[in-house]
Amino acid sequence: MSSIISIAKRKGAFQQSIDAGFESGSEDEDVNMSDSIDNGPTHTQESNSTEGHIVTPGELVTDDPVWMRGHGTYFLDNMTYSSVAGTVSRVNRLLSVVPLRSRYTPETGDHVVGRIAEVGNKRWRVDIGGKQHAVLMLGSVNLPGGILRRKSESDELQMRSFLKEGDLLNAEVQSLFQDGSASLHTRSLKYGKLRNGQFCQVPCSLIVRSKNHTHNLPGNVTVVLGVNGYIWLRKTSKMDMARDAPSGISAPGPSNGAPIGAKTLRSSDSVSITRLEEESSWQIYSDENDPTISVSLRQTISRYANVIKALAFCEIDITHERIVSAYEASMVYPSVGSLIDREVMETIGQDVLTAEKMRGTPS
Amino acid sequence: MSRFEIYSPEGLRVDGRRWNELRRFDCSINTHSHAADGSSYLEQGNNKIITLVKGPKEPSLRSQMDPTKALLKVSVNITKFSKTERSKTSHKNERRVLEIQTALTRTFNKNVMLHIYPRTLIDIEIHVLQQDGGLVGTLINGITLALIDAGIAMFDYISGVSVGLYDTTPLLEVNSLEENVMSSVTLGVVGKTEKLSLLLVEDKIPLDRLESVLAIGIAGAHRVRELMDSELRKRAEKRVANSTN
Amino acid sequence: MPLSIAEKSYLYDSLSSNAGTRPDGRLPHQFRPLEVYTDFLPSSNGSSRIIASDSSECIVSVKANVVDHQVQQDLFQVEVDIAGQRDDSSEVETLTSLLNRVLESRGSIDASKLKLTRKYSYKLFIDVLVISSSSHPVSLISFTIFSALNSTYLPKIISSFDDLEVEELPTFHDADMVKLDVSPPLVFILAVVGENVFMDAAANESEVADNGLIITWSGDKIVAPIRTVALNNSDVKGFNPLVLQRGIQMVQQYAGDVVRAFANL
Amino acid sequence: MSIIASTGILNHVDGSSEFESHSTKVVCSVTGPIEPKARQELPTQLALEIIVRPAKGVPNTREKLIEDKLRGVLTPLIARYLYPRRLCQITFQVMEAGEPELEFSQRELSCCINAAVLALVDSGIGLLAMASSVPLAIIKGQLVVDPNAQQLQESQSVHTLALEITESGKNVQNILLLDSTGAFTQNELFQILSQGEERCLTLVQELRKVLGDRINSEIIRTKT
Amino acid sequence: MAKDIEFSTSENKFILDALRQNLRLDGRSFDQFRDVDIKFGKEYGDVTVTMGKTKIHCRISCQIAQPYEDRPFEGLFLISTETSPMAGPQFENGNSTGEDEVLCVRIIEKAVRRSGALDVEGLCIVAGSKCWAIRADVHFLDCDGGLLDASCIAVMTALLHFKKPDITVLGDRVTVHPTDEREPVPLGILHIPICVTFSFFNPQDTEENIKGDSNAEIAIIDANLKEELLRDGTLTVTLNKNREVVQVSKAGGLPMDALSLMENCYKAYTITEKLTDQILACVKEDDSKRNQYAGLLSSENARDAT
Repeated sequence: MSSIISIAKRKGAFQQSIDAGFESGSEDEDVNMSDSIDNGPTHTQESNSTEGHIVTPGELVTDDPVWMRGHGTYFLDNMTYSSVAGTVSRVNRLLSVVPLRSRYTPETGDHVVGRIAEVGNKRWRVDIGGKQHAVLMLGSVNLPGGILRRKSESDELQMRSFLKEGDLLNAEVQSLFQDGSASLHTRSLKYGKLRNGQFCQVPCSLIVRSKNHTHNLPGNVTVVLGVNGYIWLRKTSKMDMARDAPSGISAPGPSNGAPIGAKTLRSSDSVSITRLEEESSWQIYSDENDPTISVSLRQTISRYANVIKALAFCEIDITHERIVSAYEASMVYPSVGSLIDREVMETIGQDVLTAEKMRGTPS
Repeated sequence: MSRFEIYSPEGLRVDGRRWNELRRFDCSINTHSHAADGSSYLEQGNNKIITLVKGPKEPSLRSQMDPTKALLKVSVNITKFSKTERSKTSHKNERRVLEIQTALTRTFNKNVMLHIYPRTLIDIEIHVLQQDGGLVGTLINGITLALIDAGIAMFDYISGVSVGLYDTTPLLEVNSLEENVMSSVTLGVVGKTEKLSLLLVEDKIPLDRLESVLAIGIAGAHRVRELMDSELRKRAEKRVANSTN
Repeated sequence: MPLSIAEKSYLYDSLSSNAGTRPDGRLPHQFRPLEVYTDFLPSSNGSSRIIASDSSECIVSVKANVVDHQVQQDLFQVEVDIAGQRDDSSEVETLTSLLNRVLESRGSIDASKLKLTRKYSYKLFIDVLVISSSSHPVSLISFTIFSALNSTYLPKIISSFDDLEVEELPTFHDADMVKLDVSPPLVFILAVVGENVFMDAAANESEVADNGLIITWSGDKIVAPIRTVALNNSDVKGFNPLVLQRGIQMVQQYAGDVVRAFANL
Repeated sequence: MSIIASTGILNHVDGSSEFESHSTKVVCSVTGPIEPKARQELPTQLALEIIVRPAKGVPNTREKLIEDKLRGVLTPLIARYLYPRRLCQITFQVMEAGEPELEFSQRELSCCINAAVLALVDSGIGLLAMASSVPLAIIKGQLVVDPNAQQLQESQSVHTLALEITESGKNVQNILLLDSTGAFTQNELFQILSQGEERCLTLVQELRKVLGDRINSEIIRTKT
Repeated sequence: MAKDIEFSTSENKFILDALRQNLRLDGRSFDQFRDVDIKFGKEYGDVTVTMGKTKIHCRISCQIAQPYEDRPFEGLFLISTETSPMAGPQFENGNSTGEDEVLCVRIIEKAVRRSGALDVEGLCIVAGSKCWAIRADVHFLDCDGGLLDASCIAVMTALLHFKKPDITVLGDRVTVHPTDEREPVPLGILHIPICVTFSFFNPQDTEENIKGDSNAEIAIIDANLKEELLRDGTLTVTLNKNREVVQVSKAGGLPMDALSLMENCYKAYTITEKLTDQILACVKEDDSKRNQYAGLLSSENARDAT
């Protein structure tokens, strides 16, 4: 096998790897009308409203009028129908159908990674991979000079010196507008412009909402797992260290989820000075990277990026533990570049799932 | 066409099908997961099409933004090599293609729940790699699959099928050989109902035969819906199984 | 894809360092994996579809016509269609002219293989459809053309070769097909970052590249066209002439592997 | 040498007219003042969009030339300063050319001018003056006012004259258009001007009558 | 359409409410086609069709041209429908790439040209080198809905009315006889397609339309402009008197029950019969008017000869 390029020949219809080996019974046959009456999939209507059941558009989900109809459904009289292909979800009295795949739908409190798409009047428009751009108001960011500083007209004129088109940031969804689009804020030190690393992207359905989306990983790397599937990998900073210091890596304590404040300040004096410095200076909007990122750290970051892509390739939900597990599994391949091979990605995915089964800790 | 017998006395058509037989129907979804939000690849007989759905997304032009609903845009790219004889000219601005685009847009405008995606654009892009009759029906199926794959809410399936009329015999799903020698009708049927979202007759048909043609067309479209549905369920079950790992 | 300044400088520093660390850890000459489908268009003489791991995708159809080669000199005609772009956009036109140049009859490709009789030849219409691409597509297109031509079968001629005195057009066997045996050139595109060159630059690498090199390989040697090409429109810079040499060396060293990888399918 | 003309014949435009003379028949519509497209907008005046559509075939350079001449006639006629940053669309549909289209456009041009005056008045857009136009030809040294298709073909020179007329159609203010082709003498030109003027003055009276009849038939009814 | 005409919400609501009560703004019943008025110009093939406030002018012209290489025995036939702001401010000059314009052009094309209403083989003069090129220019003068139906009537009437100059062929030489020398000859019309457009309205929710079984959708014939702007879907049925469906176009829009669509087709047939008779009668009447005159001339000639 050539080490510089791998070319795989595929046969038949253009299906994804995941379908390989899935032979449909009637392939290469014309479809006869006469067997349509009996062979069609039959679904009893009562069972459709059960949790996790798969429904497709136009299908009757339930004829029980007690349900409130949520996303992915529509109704006529007592009948509730599905409008997407997905699984039935029931939360209290709310019946909805969760599509198998769709664009990111923001929810209040989501930790997202976004890219500035447009600088507008007193607001930035941020691409968060959703149906619409999110809005970041000038008033929803910390400005150089501290929390107590009032924003002035000059701030409106120099918005590009804080954040400009293309800039990446992490933020929290503060609220939702009527039409479902999000308003963001970065009024906490854990949010803001992203530096010292590289970006990668996975389908948002693979990111599980959890208390904490910023994790320090072995090898001095920190990952920001945006709920929207945008991921930032960077060199672990002093701030990152401080955040995890009081409670450790694997057991998230109460301070992790809460906005940064007094609790974090407790950790050490040096950090609080850093914090004050950062908050009051232009530093938080700097475009300069840490000049001390070593080649080996860069390679570690690349390795993490590749294992995250491998997890996504195998359609495995991405969590902090799984990233670490996949990273460890990848160590048998000394060359980071070999991790882009399909077979290798599949092996890593398999290894992660096996390791989990052995530990008995499913996510 | 003397070499071919369009419909033999034994009831066989040029490609060996009976009058009420559909062509081979092979579809898959999520074929272009990185390039689009929803995608499908469909082979209906020798029609081969790729459909990409991008969106709902932020429109690039202000004029594409409607504060009350999403804007649906369909562009059909019929490649120059899609027929046996290569076409010398591009099909891009042909009136026939514009008409097909309009018909498809209007078909799905009424079926997609556009009002729940205000201020967005749903961009549907179809590439016809090969065509062999009944193209518009195939395009409808490709779009239906890709829209569902994109997780875009719609009221029901729309399934497309064509029916030819040979003398007095309706022939389900004509190929291009049949299409060239007889009149044909294209239907776009909503779900399991008998409601037609799209109905196109482009050549002469006796008025009193139309009803029987529609009847077989609706039955055929329902069968197509089942085929699409079973493929979707197959995919869905795999995905659900994976995520509970 | 616009990148932030911090992202760009991180990528640039990684790529331009002595180690030449790529964001996905590849070696400088390493390609991303490709998937190839061939012969999926029964109504074309040859077809191929290549999908790169970043989901860049290209489809090529080859259709043959019989022409009088006195009248039509060029026996290969490439037409490029990029999804979402007008046929007269500059990118499409540049690519079309470049690819036609690569396959020029008096160039490196052996057009005599298409000769049927003294009067007539096959003319191949190569239609390129780029469904999606996140970085410069020329290499992907060239690979797809390469594999499409290598999977092309043409009807076997049964009339005689010497037909100068004959009025009729050549006649062909009904079923027998002959595999086309040309070795089409491959076009490589390399990204230049600082003193380093990289094969098969991904989108984010292209975004910070100082420049790009298009280098053509035919049979066992570098051939024309060789040219520079801007891979982005924000950070294009000049480069050290030594880098060109390095790029040519890289293609010389590894192009054979690519050809073999295709041959081994 | 009569004309047939009427106004207000169309329902979805602000002003319209039909003008027929010999075998030449033109329909004119006026829409405005309306919101212009950005590229048409003039900051201080009303912008004019003039469209001429031929009876047969698609518009080409011939129609563009007629449009240009019409613009020259109509621009000074309209009180454009009244409608800054607005647009007025004046559309002409030639129903019957009444002349060999390949060689001549005089009859159509002058009918268009007369139709435009009627339609503009009908639309209520402010005008500075009335205008009327007549085609003329010189056949074997003989001046013919309002020549028909046959006469045009026999002519040595053809002319279109359009005049701006004020004071209830009694006073000739300015020449708006003189468009002459062919071989003719200075003397003939003076003759053309004097006879053309005569005809234009009577024509303007006829136009006034058409408008007057319309007003009488409509206004009186609403008054009572 | 370039600029969308918009009506106030209350006006829209009023029209829809009225429709729910079986009423139309202009007092017509749902199945009532507007009265069609056909007028001829001085020349052959010059027709103005008026339907309510909709007015269409069609002009047929002909010239000698070269046939297409792949169809040496057929003449050329082109229908041109370009819009201008004359018909209403929603139309842009010469722009026929709007959705409605494209559909209109395509349906006329299918109804008249593709269906072989004009005998194009009869236009052949010298196979492969000379043939008649017939051109129908449709001019939209005033648009109050139903452009398509009116255009089809105008084109067909004009084709029936038109006469092309007589010719003599001697080898490769073709002599065209001016109309005043020799009686011109009419075109070969093989059938008369008539378009009838239905407009659909949904009086209920979309959910009822898709999942309900009330089939309460409203279908009206020959909508005027306001109705057209409010409609949820449209169906154009083209038929001829031989009970042939020439073309049907329901290009998306409100889903409709197949049986009610069939019903619409039958309704369209009665209108087709009526309009065909009217067109033929009008053409005949005009023809006899002209012939009377011609007859007078020829009798004079006859007297001269004696």
